[in-house]
Amino acid sequence: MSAASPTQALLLATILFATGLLGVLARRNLLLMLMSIEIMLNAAALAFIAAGARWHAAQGQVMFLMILSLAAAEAAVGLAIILRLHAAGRPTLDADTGNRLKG
Amino acid sequence: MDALLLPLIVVFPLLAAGILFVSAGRLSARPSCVIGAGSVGLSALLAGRLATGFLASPPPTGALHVTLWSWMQVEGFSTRIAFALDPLSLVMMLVVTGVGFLILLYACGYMHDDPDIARFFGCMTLFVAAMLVLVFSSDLLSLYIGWEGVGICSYLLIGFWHTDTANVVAARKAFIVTRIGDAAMLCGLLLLATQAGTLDIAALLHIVATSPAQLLPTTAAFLLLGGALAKSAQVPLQTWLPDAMAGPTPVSALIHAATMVTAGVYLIARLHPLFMAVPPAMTAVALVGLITLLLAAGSALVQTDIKRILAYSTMSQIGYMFLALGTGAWQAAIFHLVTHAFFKALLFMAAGAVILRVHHRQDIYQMGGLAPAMPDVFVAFLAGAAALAGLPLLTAGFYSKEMILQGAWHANPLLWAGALLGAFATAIYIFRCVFIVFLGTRHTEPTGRTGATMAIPLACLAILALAGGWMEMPDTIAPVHLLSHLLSPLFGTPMAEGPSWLLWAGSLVPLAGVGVAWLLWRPRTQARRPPEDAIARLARTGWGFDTLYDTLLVRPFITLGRLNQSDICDRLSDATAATARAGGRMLSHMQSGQVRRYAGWIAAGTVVALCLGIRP
Amino acid sequence: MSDLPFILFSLVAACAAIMVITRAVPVHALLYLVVLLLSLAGVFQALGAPFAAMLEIIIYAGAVIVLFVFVVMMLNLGRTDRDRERHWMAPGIWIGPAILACLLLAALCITLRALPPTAGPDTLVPIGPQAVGIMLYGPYVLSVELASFLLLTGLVSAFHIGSNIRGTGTATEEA
Amino acid sequence: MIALPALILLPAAGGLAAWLSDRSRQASSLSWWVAITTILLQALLLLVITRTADWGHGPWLAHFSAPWIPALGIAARMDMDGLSLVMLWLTTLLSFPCVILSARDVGERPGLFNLLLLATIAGINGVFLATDLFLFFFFWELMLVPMYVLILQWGHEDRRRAAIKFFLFTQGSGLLMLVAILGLVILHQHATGIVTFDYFALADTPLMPTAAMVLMLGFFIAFAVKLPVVPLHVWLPDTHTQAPTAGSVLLAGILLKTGGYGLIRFVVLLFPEAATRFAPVALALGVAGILYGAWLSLAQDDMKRLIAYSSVSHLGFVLLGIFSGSPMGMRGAVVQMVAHGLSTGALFVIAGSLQDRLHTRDMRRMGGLWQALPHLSSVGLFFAIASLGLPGMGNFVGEFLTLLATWRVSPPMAILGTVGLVLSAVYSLTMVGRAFLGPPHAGQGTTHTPPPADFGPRQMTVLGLTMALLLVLGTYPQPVLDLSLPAPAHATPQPEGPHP
Repeated sequence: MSAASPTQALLLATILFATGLLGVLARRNLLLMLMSIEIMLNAAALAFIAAGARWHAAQGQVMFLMILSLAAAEAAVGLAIILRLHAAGRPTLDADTGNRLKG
Repeated sequence: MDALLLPLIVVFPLLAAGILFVSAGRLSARPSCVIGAGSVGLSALLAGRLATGFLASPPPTGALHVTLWSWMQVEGFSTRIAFALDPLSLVMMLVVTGVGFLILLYACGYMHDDPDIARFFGCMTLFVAAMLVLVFSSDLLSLYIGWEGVGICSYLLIGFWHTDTANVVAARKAFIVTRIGDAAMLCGLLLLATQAGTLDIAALLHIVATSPAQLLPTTAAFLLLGGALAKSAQVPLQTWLPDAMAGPTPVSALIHAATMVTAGVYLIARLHPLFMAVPPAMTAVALVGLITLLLAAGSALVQTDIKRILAYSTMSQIGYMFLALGTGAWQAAIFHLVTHAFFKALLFMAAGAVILRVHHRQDIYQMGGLAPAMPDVFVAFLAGAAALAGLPLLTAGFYSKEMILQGAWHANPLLWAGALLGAFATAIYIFRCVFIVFLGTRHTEPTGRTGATMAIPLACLAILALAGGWMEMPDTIAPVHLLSHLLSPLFGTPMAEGPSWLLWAGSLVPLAGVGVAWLLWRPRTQARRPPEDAIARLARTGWGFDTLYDTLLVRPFITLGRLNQSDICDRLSDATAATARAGGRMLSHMQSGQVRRYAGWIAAGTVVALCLGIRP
Repeated sequence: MSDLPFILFSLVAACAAIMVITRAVPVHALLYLVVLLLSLAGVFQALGAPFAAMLEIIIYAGAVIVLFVFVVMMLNLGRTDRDRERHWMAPGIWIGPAILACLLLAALCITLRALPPTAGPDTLVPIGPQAVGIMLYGPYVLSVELASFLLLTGLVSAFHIGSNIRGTGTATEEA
Repeated sequence: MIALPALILLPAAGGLAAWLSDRSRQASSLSWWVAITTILLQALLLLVITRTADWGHGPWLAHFSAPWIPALGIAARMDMDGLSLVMLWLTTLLSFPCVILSARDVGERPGLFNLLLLATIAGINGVFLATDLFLFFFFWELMLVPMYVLILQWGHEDRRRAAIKFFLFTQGSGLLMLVAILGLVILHQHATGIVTFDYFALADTPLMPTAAMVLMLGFFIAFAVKLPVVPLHVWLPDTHTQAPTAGSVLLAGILLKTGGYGLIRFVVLLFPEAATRFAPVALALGVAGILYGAWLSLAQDDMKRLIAYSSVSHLGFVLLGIFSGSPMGMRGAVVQMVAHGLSTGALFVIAGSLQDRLHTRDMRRMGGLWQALPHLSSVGLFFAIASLGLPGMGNFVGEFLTLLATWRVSPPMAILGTVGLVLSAVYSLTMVGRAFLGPPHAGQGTTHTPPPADFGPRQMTVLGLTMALLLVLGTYPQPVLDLSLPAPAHATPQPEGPHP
């Protein structure tokens, strides 16, 4: 049987998602956390694509597009916030100090 | 007419009490005296009128019944406020009103300078009213009103001089100890009411006569005995009486010598068929009486406070009455009750007169040689002491004690021997008191004089203490049986008399006792104080009952209560609140604002949700 | 269709993902992220989604990563940052997250295993841009609009947050 | 009879009037006069009700019914039987000391105080009358909220805590009762298809034994908190201690009695079988309450706390009587409630007056007050003696009848109950001894420049009348005994009797 089965793609998506989660939880650098989130989003996107392939449906890729736009918006806003924090005197980008809402 | 008089006897003192309480100290000494003593005097007159009428033409049923009103009437139980006058209550009525009046008259002189005299007479008249209710009631529950009523009056009067903490504590102790007995008695009443559906004495006694098993008589008798023991200061609930001497002396004379403490005797005599149906209870009564009379006589031998001597002597004499009750010599018990009321009230009042004139000192070793200074009081006290010791022929105490000894001899010679030993001790301790107080060297100079209001009652009672016994004599001396005859409808004919040497023994032993007392404490040999030894100390403190109860019951109870002062249940509810608060704080710690931690929680939640989701 | 490219791309993607989250220097991580995205594009291609693969390369590996690169450049990171990052990545820190991630992985794997066996066709038929386009502008036109709104809000908020960055924090609060 | 709702509306309206009259700020005592007038009018109204009641036509004496929410089967239905009448009289009588003695001395915002006091009284009247469960619940809550505010606003030093505790306990238990009410209504609907909150209809609901037990427990716990029964009593000492005097009197005198009333009306009569099965537990709880309350009362230094724990002890007798399963016990419980209301209410008046005069409730700092305050002290002594159950006072009648009824069921329980009587003597006399008798406390008399004022004619009159009532209740309790047996739930009253 074909190795490129949707099931295996889902397995890859799972692994990627768990890795991304690991990154989000373990890294204190906001930039790295953002990247880890990108990984997780990609994992989700992969799951959609795989599902689309499994059912021969175009909806999977439609959802991929949605995720893509979401990731783009999220990256834009997140990076803007990072810049802002950096400019406001938090050069370390430590996520654990994020609870100090004041700059 | 008589049916109206009977409640009136109670109403007069009650009314007086009401007036005195409501006036609340606005009355001065003289009107208080007039209202207080006058009301009881009026009652005494009415009682005399009633008694002559009763004796002249006894009611056909043997008792005069007056039902006042229905007190409680519910399903399966009803009780009435009802009075009955039969020979027993007649005797008691005469004692209470007669002796009561004399003591109140005496109190007019004794308490003359006290600012709270209105309160004093209010409590005293209330006491007389309650005692009369106790005596008259033909229903055990209305008797219980009087029973507790005299208790609370005793509380109020022992603590009359309430600025001294010791008096307050003594009053409280007296009430609580008797209350323990009252609780037992209430249990007995509950039992009887459950079994019989009524507490009417006549109805109860009828059931006892027909089908005693219905009443569970053993349990009932012992429970009622508990009440009687506490009220009459018998072992093991006797500890309150010596402390009760904290009250003014007229109070001691009226309540703690003549009337209230004999209520237990009255109760048992009143319910004697019930007790006769239960031989173990009779034995218990006799034994309690014997033990008490010996223990109390022993304590009285070593006391130094004149009122405490008399208090222990009261316990001892009531022990005699219990012994008589326990041996079935009912007439003897009542006879001794009457004569004891005479001579003990006399002794207390004479002692009060002495105390008043030696600046409220009560230690007999601080008195001494008072006979020349107050010959009248000395004579009165001597009369009382002779009657108490039971000096033969001349005194009332002799005849009544003789009757008790006869009864004890019939029941068990051992009881008789014990009682005789008690009589010997009685003569010793009271004449020790007489010799130390009135003879020998004088230690305190008496002042003032004994007024007429105090002297007249003393004289009356002295006559009664000597001559009061002539209403009942042994056949050997003279066949006079006025009291037995009067009481015979209730108690039946008294037992036949024993051999005449009993009489000789009973006459000689007190004389021997007086002789011993003379040898030990005659003026020449009087020591300043007797040497102390362990037994004397133990006897003086009432044989350690107080200490025992204190360590076994009072202290643990108080300590545990103190430990739990803030209520363990409350602490538990507070703990619940604290747990909730701590939980909230813990959860609020989760809201740390740290993004990674949130993400962690989200992930953990996802894991949990997935685990739950994949479970089939 | 051969399954070799799929396996290769998958392995590369997994390794690249692990490299991304373990780098101390953000730029290195970014480079690995590019690798990850490109290999994912390959995976998409292998799964028969050429359109998605192209978008992945153009938008993700292109636009988004460029955004990241710009930010990293503006942050002006240096040796101290790298050292601090190393310090933050002490082994002990990884334990808890690793356990959690493993738990999630296990749970997801079990879920996958619990799925009913695939009943579909064995062969993958590529779905071209045309089909996607028809779908997008057919039944999913509303979500396209939503996505555009999302991008617009992202744009506006990024602009707002990023504007006036020269001034201090208080200045923006007033704005 | 339209007078029944008037009995509830009158205090409410009077309270509003008192509040409004205070707002003008013309005369500070105006609102007090309004409140007194209201109370007097209430007493008159109750007298009229008593006179015109439907005597001799069955156990129910008066009725009132008006539709309220017909869709849910809720009606403003009130019925009065002898038990309600007794409790209403108790409420009316005790409002006099509350208003005349305590409300007079309220410093700030007397109008609001009177409003809340009268609102509570209105709620209590409603509780004693309502025979629609929804309406009952409504009044049940109505009497709590004003009381909560009273404690919170005019209480003593630790009032916030006490008020919140009071509210949590009573509200939580009220919620339990609401659940039980709804459960009963739903079961009734399942059985008959009719949605109704009517007491008499619900009393006929056929219930499984388990369901009946669960529902009964719901009601029982709600009322047990109020009564209070021992493990649930913890709100009471704090609340009584911290409440203003009028609040304490109202709480101890009447509010607790709603618990006893509820136990009779909504536990024993609504679920007779379940209550019979539950009786041994309830009796044990009652005895535990008697002994535990007395024991803790003995250990207290705070006078109000002592009285509060003595309430716990006394109300144990009420529980004992209610669950003894005989009419005698029920009657005894009612007499005990009335007598306890009068005696403990008066004791709280006295404790409150002492606090006003000495600024302390701690008995370690009192002593020898008799010399300075002879009237107050003698009144205190009287009520302490009444509370220890002296025969001839109302308390004894109640205690004796409940114990007699208990003895028939279980002699050991009754014996333990009499032990409680001994303990009651201990704590009552200890209180008297520590506060009123003995040598004067070192800190008093000498340092206080003006000696504290003794009770004047106003207080003596009111308390004297209370004493007289207690004595009458103790020596001639038959009227109360005759009235106090509750009408059975199955004897549905006529909608409107021949005598309106």
